[in-house]
This record gives sequence, structure tokens and C-alpha cells, in this order.
Amino acid sequence: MRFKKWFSALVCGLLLLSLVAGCSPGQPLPPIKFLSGDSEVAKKYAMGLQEIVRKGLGIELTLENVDFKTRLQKMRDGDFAIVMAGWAADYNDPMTFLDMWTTNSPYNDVKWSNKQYDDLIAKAKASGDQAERMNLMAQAEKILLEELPIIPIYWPQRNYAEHPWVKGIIRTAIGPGNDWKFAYTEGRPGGDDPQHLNLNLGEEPPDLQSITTTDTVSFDVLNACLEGLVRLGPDGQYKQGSGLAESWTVSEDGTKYTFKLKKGLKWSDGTPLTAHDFEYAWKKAVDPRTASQYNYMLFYIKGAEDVANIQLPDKEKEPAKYKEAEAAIQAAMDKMGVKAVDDLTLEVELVAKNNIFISLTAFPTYFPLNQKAHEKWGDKYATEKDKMLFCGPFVIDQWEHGSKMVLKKNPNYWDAKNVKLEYIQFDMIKDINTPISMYEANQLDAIGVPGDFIPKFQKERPQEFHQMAEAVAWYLECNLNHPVLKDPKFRKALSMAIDRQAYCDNVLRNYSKPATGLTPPSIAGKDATESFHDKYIGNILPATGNPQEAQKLLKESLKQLGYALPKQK
Amino acid sequence: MEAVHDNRGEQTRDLIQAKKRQDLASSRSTLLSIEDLQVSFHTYAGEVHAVRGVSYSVERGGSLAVVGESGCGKTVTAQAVMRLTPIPPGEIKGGKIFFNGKDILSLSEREMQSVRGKEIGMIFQDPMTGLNPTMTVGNQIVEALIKHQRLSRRAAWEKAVEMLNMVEIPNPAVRATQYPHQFSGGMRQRAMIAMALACEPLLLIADEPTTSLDVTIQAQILDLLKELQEKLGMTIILITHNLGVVARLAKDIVVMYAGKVVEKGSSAQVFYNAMHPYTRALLKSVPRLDRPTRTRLESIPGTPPDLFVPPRGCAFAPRCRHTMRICVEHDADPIETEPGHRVSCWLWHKDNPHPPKSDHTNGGFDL
Amino acid sequence: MLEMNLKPSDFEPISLDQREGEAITRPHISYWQDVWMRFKKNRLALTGLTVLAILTFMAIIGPIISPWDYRECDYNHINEFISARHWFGTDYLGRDMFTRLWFGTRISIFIGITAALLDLCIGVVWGGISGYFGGLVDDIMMRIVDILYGIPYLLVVILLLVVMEPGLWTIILAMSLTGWTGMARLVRGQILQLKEMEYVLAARSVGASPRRIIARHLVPNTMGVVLVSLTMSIPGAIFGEAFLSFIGLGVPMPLASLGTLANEGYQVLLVYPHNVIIPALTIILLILSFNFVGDGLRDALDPRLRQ
Amino acid sequence: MLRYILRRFGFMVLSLWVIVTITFILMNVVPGNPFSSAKLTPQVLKQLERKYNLDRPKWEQYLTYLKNLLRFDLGISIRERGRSVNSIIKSCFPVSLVVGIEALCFAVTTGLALGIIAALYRGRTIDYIAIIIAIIGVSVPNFVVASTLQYILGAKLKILPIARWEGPKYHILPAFSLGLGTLATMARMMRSSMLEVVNQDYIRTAKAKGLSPVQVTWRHCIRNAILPIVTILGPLIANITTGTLVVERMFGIPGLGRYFVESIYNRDYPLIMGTTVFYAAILLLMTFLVDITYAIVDPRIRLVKGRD
Repeated sequence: MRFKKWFSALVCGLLLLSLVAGCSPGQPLPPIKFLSGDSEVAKKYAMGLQEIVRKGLGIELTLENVDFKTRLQKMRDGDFAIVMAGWAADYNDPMTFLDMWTTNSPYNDVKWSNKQYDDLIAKAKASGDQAERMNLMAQAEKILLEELPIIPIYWPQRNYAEHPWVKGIIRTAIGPGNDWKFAYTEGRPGGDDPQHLNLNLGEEPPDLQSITTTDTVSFDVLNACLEGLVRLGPDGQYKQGSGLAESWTVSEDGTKYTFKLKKGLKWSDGTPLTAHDFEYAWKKAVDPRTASQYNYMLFYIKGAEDVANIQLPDKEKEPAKYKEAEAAIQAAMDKMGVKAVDDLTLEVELVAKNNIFISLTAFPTYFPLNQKAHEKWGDKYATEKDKMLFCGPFVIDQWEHGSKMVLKKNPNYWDAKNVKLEYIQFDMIKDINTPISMYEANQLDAIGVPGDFIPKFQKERPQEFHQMAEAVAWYLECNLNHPVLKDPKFRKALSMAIDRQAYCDNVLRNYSKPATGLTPPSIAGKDATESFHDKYIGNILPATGNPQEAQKLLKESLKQLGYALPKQK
Repeated sequence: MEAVHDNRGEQTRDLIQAKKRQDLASSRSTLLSIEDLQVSFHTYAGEVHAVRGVSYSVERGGSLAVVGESGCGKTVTAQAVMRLTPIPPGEIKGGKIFFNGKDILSLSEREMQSVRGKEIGMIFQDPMTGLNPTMTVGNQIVEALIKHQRLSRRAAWEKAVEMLNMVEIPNPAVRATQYPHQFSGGMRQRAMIAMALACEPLLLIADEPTTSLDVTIQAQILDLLKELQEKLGMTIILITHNLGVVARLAKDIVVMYAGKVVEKGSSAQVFYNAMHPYTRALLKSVPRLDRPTRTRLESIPGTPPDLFVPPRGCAFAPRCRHTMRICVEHDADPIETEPGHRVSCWLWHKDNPHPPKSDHTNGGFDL
Repeated sequence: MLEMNLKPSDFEPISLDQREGEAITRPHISYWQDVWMRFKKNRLALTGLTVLAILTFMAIIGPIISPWDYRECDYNHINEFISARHWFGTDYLGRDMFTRLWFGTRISIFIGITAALLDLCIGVVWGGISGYFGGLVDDIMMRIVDILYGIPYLLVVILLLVVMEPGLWTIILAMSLTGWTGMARLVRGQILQLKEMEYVLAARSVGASPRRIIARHLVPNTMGVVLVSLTMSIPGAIFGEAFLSFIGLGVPMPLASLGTLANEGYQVLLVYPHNVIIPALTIILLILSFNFVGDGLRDALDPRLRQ
Repeated sequence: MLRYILRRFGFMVLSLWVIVTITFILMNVVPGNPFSSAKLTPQVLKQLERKYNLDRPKWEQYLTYLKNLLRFDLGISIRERGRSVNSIIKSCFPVSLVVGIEALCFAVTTGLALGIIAALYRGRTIDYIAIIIAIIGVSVPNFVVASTLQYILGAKLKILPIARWEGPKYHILPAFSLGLGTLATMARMMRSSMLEVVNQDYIRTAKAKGLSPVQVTWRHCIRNAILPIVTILGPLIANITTGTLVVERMFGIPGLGRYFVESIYNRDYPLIMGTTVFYAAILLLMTFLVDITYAIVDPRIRLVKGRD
């Protein structure tokens, strides 16, 4: 029957395809498993890199796409050869990128250990003098870029589009991405009254409890309806009085801070907001029972880490031991370096002098929490709009889970008169095309622009399209236990072979910058005016790649390791 | 069979009065006459001429049996009368059908609907699949009553129960609420009859009503038909291939072969003085009680022709013992050998030098 | 009575030999020829078959005749429209859409047919046994079907993709593992009806073994229904794979099926519509023709409709 | 009849229990855990597992889960902190239900009508048109239909809203694109079963009774042809009313569909179990209802089942 003949032709065609891998004399190169995310974008980026390495070195990286959770699990268990990973800065200092690679850091998946590197980082952490810290950290990064346990590839940009009548949104690279406090509209077709914004959150904020939340969507919402001691101003500075704290003083050795709160601060339900709310929040954040994934942000405060490290036994199994642990936690909390002297003053004692601490207090984990309300709602706190209190420019007026959220102006906010917006309406549309059509139909005021749509926006709406550097670095982590990747020469060859500029232009196509070092340029150096990378590191890794050098290094490395050179594709 | 349930007496009496009134209105005349009907079916291989010029008629109140082997076109003719032939692939090529003064073939579909069920009732061969499995028997009878006689639902239901009673179905009131699969084969056929007669049609066409029933039930059904025919003065056309059934019921007989009528006449004429060789052969092939048991049954060799290519001459020629040259050349037109008895066979043609003598001895058949 | 002058010779008896009457007047055609003839009559089914043939043919020779390899990235021609260099334009990595499209069609057809056939075999056998024996056996088997039907098809797929190497066969296995339940339920329903028919009783009375009855009598008679659902399960399998690729679990990189192509194209729908329109059109054509052929076969194979 | 219902109910509960067990096993074999986020220290991981008592031995978790299940408490979602699975289902299911039912009504009515017309006028042009419409419904992937409609009606002509979920106007596009696929299946199945019924003898008897074609079709044909359709309605309703990811994601509808997929992505164990149990319960309920309606509609089945 004709059907059978065609069917067998198809099957043998497929078999032929799977035998394509070339092989050459000498021990064949072991497969290098390239782990990457499985979202559409991640797959595209991984395949692009796979092709570049195949063209440059003739080495075939076997691609394995797994979802985010599995990938992290495999990274922790070392079940990978190469993995494409990224890190977003927690605070505006190079340390957030560098302390990950010390020998005993929990995030050191590649298991790289370099004594000299560890010493430099330890000294930088302990030293108080900014200039000295910068030099120490620069030396450390240079060692890393020489040994290349991780191969930095690119620094992404944030691409977004904003209608011309949208003004005053503060966009930052670190922590909460958007601040709508000072936003307003002018010249909106159909009138500006009432002042409002239509935005797309993209997904339901998973956790609005400030001390436990970990994702950017929740950060944005929390940043709009709560406020820390300090708030980032439009000029990128953390000024006195920008947040709930009127002013603060620092001891000479830089370890003791005394914050003075503004008078008459109130929560959205009218109860007064006091320093006790900050003390309660910060202690609750490190409490093992809360198990907040961001508790390490507070480890700069004296005694915080001890509270977090107390082991909690099983409540049902050993109630007696559990009681003991609770007492120990309470004792450790009392010793912790944060004290509300009276309703308006808060004393904080740090482990060591640290001039970025002030910027940390603008981070959601440091936001205040009203003890009475928090204990009343317990686990249900911040799961519904009527089960949480607000002290920021806005309050949550409507919250239809998974569909819509509306923030209304908060009358009890101390700076209410400067807040121009009456309300902000959020959609939660995950689809890629729908928000873009809504933006074009003026149903959304501002949206993030995915890479492939950038040319369209640049052509059709150039004045509405904007770009901003992100404080994020993407790099290839190389598993040092892998028979081939353990050789630094091979890693250097790999790094040389990658034409980072071509990768950004042709594969990423979202105007990311090729990474010529690890810490992205948007991270500050001594002070906010200078960039750590530009001033202290410079372009160590080749932006456009160096194929001849890469081939030479590859030959040497493989000969040394006893592997055959792969057939040139 | 004579044990008759007396409680039926009164109902049937008033039924009879109603019938009588109807009879007086129209004089005794032909109820149905089919003239030179031709029906053929278009199949992928070409055109099959199932009915090639059939003509016969039925008197009002009479009972006609249409006999013939399967595939001789008797059912197709009946379906043509009821205009149930599936078009396409079927097609009525020619001929006329007059029923109760109306030319059936020229009626519109809407007019035909008021004929079917109301003036002509029809029952079919396989009672197992003839009834709608998802509707109660009562409802299936009520349906026709409401449509044709505009009865209220309650009145129609009573009439339906009455009809079931008339066809001798025990405790009809309960039975009416049951479903077809709860009835035995015989009872389903009775229900079909009840359904067909619900609107007191003038003509009942029974298309092999007893073929799929076993003999004992067969006899009951035939007696019932006979009884109803006499009581309601209803005209019946009985289509069958079983001569025993014919003898029991029919006044007149039409014998069909390969889409044509080969012989027709009163049952006495055909049984005792069968003229067409095919009819004779049919009669001989029926086992007879009054004959010694050892006599061999005669069967007719060969099979009926495939009407895909209708034969030029007489269709029975290849199987006939008296085939003559003319039989193969032309088909014989009906010849009236005795009043009311016609046969289409060259043997009886006046120019035949040695005509067969009509011997009663072997063709004879007591009623 | 037309007056013919008849000669006495006309009336001489002649004996015709019996066989002449027996002459077979119609051309003898085998079962499959009959099916093919009736299938040919159905214009829609014929167009479906021709389109299917073209698509399969292109699927086989497409990647061979194209100058580009299905995974080669032509960087300075990314998201290009149809051009002489790239006959169907390029995708977001600059890979030639023409090659990828036919390569994808090959994979999609392969997945569709294998998954559907697997469903068919397991489903028919399971439905047949459960329908024929009925009673407790039927209940247990049907409950197992309900259970398998209840397990989220996605969980099974993810598990398989993790346990086994992600690949073509994993997806086919995953889909057919939970796919055959629909077919089983259908076949069982059909056989429950057929069981009541006389010819089954006849076969049983002749002493045929249950296996033989199911295989020879019941299953062929469910051919109509089975075919209809087969023509539906092939598109179902193709869509299943497309859905999987929509949520990122489709055919592994850098292989591509029509589903992955359409999904990748969808990501840039508003910017480069050709990337989604071409694969979507191919999917539509492929499934339209499968359905037309299925319908045509259903009518052709249905014994009751034979004249 | 009651005995039959009770027996079926017993089987239903048994099936539900087996499904829960199998899903539980499947879920724990899949690698990755709900807490793996980029910034998670092992020490915090241990505390989090304690909080959701994931550190308990597997069988103990299973037993506690079953205990809660009996009290209809499906536990608390891990990804969406503090929100119980019950509340997620309670807020999302009605939305999927509404869109599902609208899609179903549209699909069943038009689908059956198409199927009947195609069967009655077999071979003629109407038959072809009906088949083509039906088959297009099956062949076109619904994200293609949805995006084209959204683009034309929403973005360009601005007649219908592009996305969001407010008034009835927002239901039209999602329900239509969801229903198209079902419409096609309905039409095809109805046509094939109508074709089988039309050739039955009792249809000829009905005609012989002088009933008009409409009466014959309505009272006799459709009643018998609808039976096989009822069997596939069960699982169909279950699938549609529990929401589909594609349509919900495109039109921004807060339905249940996306939770099926995302819960597996996020390894949100309680949500996976919750959605599975909920889906299985609805599915089994639907199959149960279908069997009952089947018995009511087809007297032959009822009598047989009743007896044994």
C-alpha cells in the first residue's frame, strides 16, 4: 500500500538526521551539557550561543531546556556542564556580584575556590574606607576575569514604551523597578481629569507581605502603597526626609544610626505609625518562623544573623523543644541591633561600617509592619486588600486576583499633596502581543517592549521608546568538576570564541551591552557619581571575540587534556 | 382461532357503522390502479431497472396478494405507491398510479403527507427495527392520530389503547406506556398494524408482514388481518413470497417476476388454473399435505436475472421448460385466457400451433 | 397487443443452457476497489488526499532541496520577509523558514500518525474487551479509563520529559499514554450496541471464541466510528504537540515541529506576521486534508451506504 | 435505578482517591521544589519546608493531605502566599465556568444544527458547506483564531475590547474562540450518527405514517442520533468549564486554566493537588451525570442497567 512506502522513507530520514554528530580520531570529546531556561526567550538565547560556539570552536553543546525551578535545582546539585545564569543587584555596590564566588558562598554553584580572591573580598567587606574597598574589589574581579570560572556574556537593558502624556515615573535599576509617587499625565486624549494611569503588571503579585516577598511585581506594588525610612528621589539620591524618617544621624565609626521619624505619621486605617512598627518588622523578617527568603538583606544589622540561624524543631512532634526555641528566638531578637527608643526615634547598630545601608532601607524587606494588624491576620496578612495596612502614596482599592488591581490615592500619606494621581489601574495580562495592541489602542499608558518589537517601536513611535541600563549581569557558569571545563585554558578559549557584540546584535537584539567584565556599569563606584566598571575594571574581556586566539588555546588545552580536536564544522 | 374475546364486540360494532357510512358515499369501484409503472435505481455501476412496466389494480374492499421471489420488484412497487422510494438514487421513470381518484405521482409532498397514514397504511417486514426504540408504543400511535385526525392528546391516547386492544394485545393500557424492546416479535407486528390502522385508512399495504415471524405467530397475524379486512371492509395489498399466506387471505393474486407482472387473476383461477410456467413451478414447489410424503419437491433451477441488464425477451426464458424462439426475441404482452385471468406468456398466444391444455390435475390446489 | 405476424417456427421449443442466464452482468470489483471508487466520488475527500500527498512529499524533499540547514543561523537576515535568498523568509534567529517548515511538517505528521495509531491500537483493544465482556470487567476497565482521563495530561508529560530524555518519542508516548482513553470509551460504546445484533449471536452460536468475535465481527463494524475518531485524533495529536510547545514543553531544541514554529512565530505576531502565518497555514492545510480524507473514508467504508 | 446510581457514586469516589494518589506520587517524583529561587540559602530552604511541612516523610504528608481533603480543605498555595487553594478556585472557577458555558452553548447549538443539516442534505452543497465550516473549526488552532479576531475586531475596528474581563461585551471573543473547536467536533459526530439513524427502518415507518419531514427529523431522527453525542459531552464539558490556558492568557481572563499549568511550573504542590482533585471531581461528576442522562434518554440502557 502506498501508505507503508512513504512511512518507512520518513522514519529512515529521521534516523539519518540523528547520526549527524561528527567524530574524529583520539578520545572523543565528552558531551558538554548546556543547561538553559525553557521560556521562549531563554531558548532563543541558548540556541544562539550554541550556534556561535559550534561555528567558532566546532564544539557541539548539547542543549537542555528545563523550567526555572528545575534549572536552579540542577545548578545547586552541580548537574550541569555549562549553564546560562543571571544575577540582579540587591543594592548599589559591586559586592552584591562579587561575594557570590567566595569559596563558602551558598550561591557558588561552580565550586570555584581561590584563596587570594576570598581574602580580597573579606578585607573589602570589613574595611570602612570606600576608596580602599573599591581597589580591593577591583583586584578580586580581575582575578575572576583571568580564571573565568564564570564567563560574563552581556548586560541587559530595560526597553519600555511610554505614551507622551505620561510624566514623572521614576525608574530605578535596583530593587523596585518603578515608583509612581510623582507620576502624572498631561495632554492625554480625552482629558487628564481624573489623573490616572493604566498599566500592565503582567501577573498577579504573588506575595504582598513586605518582609517575605521576593519578586519584582510585588516590589513595585509595595513601593507604591508602603514606604521605608528613605525613598529614592527623582535624582537617584536618598535624601534626608524623602521617606518616613525626617532625619538620621550616624556615629563616627559608622556603625550606629539614629533615625528620627516624621510627626503625625498614620497607617491607612488611621492608627499612628511609630518606630515600634519598624522594630517589629525587622525582627519578624529574620524570625525563623517567618522563613523569609530575603532575610539575608538584614544580616548587616548586629545579631540579625544569629536570630535567623536558630534551628526550629517540629512543632507537633516536640512541642517542648519548640517552646524552648521560641524563647531563644525572643532572647536573640532582644539582643538584635534595632531598638525603638520612643515613638519617633529608631536606633540601629550595624555589624560594620557600611555606607550603602541607607539605600537598603528603601528596599521592601525593610518596610514597617504594624504588629497588632500583622498578628490579627497572621498567615492571611496581605492576601486580600482588607487584610493589610498601607502607609505609602497609594492604597489598594480593588484587587481581583489574576485579573485587575486598582490603587487609589492614600489620604493619610504624609506627602499626599505631592501625589498627583487619583488612581492607577493594573491589568495582569501575561500574553506578549495583547499588551502591545492595547498600548497602540491607548488602553495602556506604558509597557515593557520585548526584544523583537524594538525595531517596530523605533520605526513607528521613536519618541515613545526608551532604554535604561539594568543592574543585571548574565554569564555562563562552568562546572569545574567537568573533565574539559576544569581547564582554565579551555574556558578562556570558550570566552574568546564568543563574539559578544554579534550575540547582542543578532541574537538578543534588545540593545543589551556586551559584558567586558562581571559588575555592570550601572553599579556605582566610590559614590553615586562614578561607575565601578568604567573606573576600576575597563574592557578586560574582548567585546568582539578573537577566533584565532580561541583556536590556538583550544588546541593547547585539548592536547594537554588528551582529547581529539573536534572536526571543523 | 374462533375463540374471540367477546369484550371486543361492542367497540368493533361502532367501528363497523363508521365504515359502512364511508362505503355508501363512494360506489363500489377500483380503489388503486397502477398503470405501466417503471422504477429504476442509479448505482455506481449504472442503472438497475427494478420495475419494468407493472400494472395492476385493486377493488375497494378487495384483498390482493402480490407474489414473487425476492428482487422481483414487488416491494419497490409498493413503496412507489406510498411515494417512499428514496430519490436519489431511485427514480420513477414512467407510468401512473391512481388511488381513490387521485394521481399519486403528481401530488405534492405536502398533499402526499395527508395520504400516507390517513388513506394508505403500510406495515413492514422486520418488526424488530420498525418501531422507534426511544418512544413508547402508545406515543408512536398517538403521533399519527394527532397529525391526521386533530384529536386532543387524551382522546388520541384512548384511541391508541383501543387500537392495541383491537389487534388483540393483552392489557393494552399498560402496554401502550411500554417501549418497543419490551414487546415480543409478534406483539410488535401487532403494534405496527395498530399504528397503520389508527386513522382507519382505506388501503393497507402489508409488505411481507409475517416473513420474520415464526409460523404460529404468522397464522395469528394473518387471521387478524383477515378479520380486520372483513370487519372494516378495508382493502389490503399483501406482498409476500409465501404462497401459503396468499391462499389464506387474498381474493386476487398478481404474480411478479423480474420487474414485470407475469400473471394475474382471482386466487381460484391462479391456484387451480395457473397458466404461466413460473406460477406453475411456484405452486409445485410448495409442500402439499394431501400428497404422499415421499414425492420430491420441485425447485426452479437457475436464479432471477440481474436487472442491471434487463433481458430482451421474457425474463423467465432461461429457467422455463417450454422456452420457444419467440420467448427469447420478444416479451409477451398479457393475454386474457379467461375473464379476469391474464398471463404474459407466448404459450397461450392464439398463433401458438400446439397450445398447452389446462389440466387441473397437477396445477390444481384446494383453497 | 401489437399485431405481429408470427410464424409457426417462432414457436419451436429451444433449450437454452442454464449458464447463459447466469452470465455475470456486472464487473466484479473487490471490497477495496469499491471503497476507492466511492471515495473518488467524494470531491472534498479527493482534494484532501491530494493536499496530504503534496504536503508529505514536500516534507520529505523540502529540507533536501533547500540550500539551508534547518538549524543554520543566517545572522544578517533575521526576521526577513520572503526573499529569493530565503524562500519563506527567516525566523527570529535567522534560520531559513522554508527548511524549518518542511522539517516541522515531517515531525508533526510523524507525531500525529504515530500517536494516533498508538491511541487506536490500545483504545480499540481495550474498548473491545471492555465492551464485549461487560459486567464487572467492563466496570473495572472503564473506571481505569476514567482515572487515566482524570490525571492532568500535563503532569504526565512533564514527568516523562524529566524521566526520559526530552525527545520526539517522549512526547508521542506522553500523548498516547493519556490519549487512548477517548478511543477506548468510543469503541466500547459502539460495541455495546453491536453486541445486541443477531450476527454476533450467530457467531457465538457457531462457537467462535470471544477473541475471534471481537476481532472479526465487532471491531470491523466499528470501523466507521473508529475512522472518524482517528481522523480527529491525528489533528488532536498535532494540536497536543502545538499546545505543549506553547507552554515550552514541545519538541526539544533545535528540532522544530509545526507547533513550535507557530508558537515562535506567534511571539512576534504583530511585528513579523509571516513567521506565524506560514506555519499556521500549513497546520490548517494538514489538518483540513486529514479531516476531509477521514470523512471520505468514513462514507466509503460504511457498509450500510453501499448501493 | 437508585442501586445503579449508588454503585456509580461508589466508583466515582474510588476513582477520585486513585487519581489523588497517582498525582501525589507523580508530583513528588518531578525534580525541583517550590522554593528554589535565585537568592535562597539552604538554611532558609529548610525553614520554608518546615513551614509547609514538606520535610515530613512523604506518606505522612499524604495522610495529612487526605485528612484535609475530607474536610474539603485543599491546603494553602505556596507560590501565592497565604491564599488557600480553595479561595483561588472559588475566585477563578466561576470565570472559567461562565466562559465555558457560553462557549459550550454556542458550540453545541450551532454544532448540532450543522451536523443535522449536513446529514439531511447529504451530498448536496449545504452538506459540503456545513462540513467545511465544521472542519475549519477543528483545523485552525485556537490561538490563531483568537489572535486574528483580537487584532481585527479589537485593535483595528475597536468594536470589541482587546482583553480584560469586565462586562458581557468582554465575553464574546473568548467564548467564540473557545467554542469553535467543540463546534466542529459536535458537528462531525452528529452528522455521522444522524447518517446512521436516517437509514433505520423506524424512520421509514415514521414517514409511512405521513409525518412531515420536520416531525420525522425532530421526533425520530434527532432523538436517536443524540445518544452518542451525550457520551462525549461529559468530558467535553469538564474540559471547557475548567478553563483553557491559551484563551485565558490571550484575553487576560482570570480563569482557572492557567493555574493548571503554572502550578506545575512553580512546583506549587498544594495548588497542583488542588487543581487536579478539582478537575478530576468535575470530570467524574460529568461522566456520572452523562451516564444518568444516557439512561434517561435511551430506555433500552435503563432497563438493562436497572436489572443487573
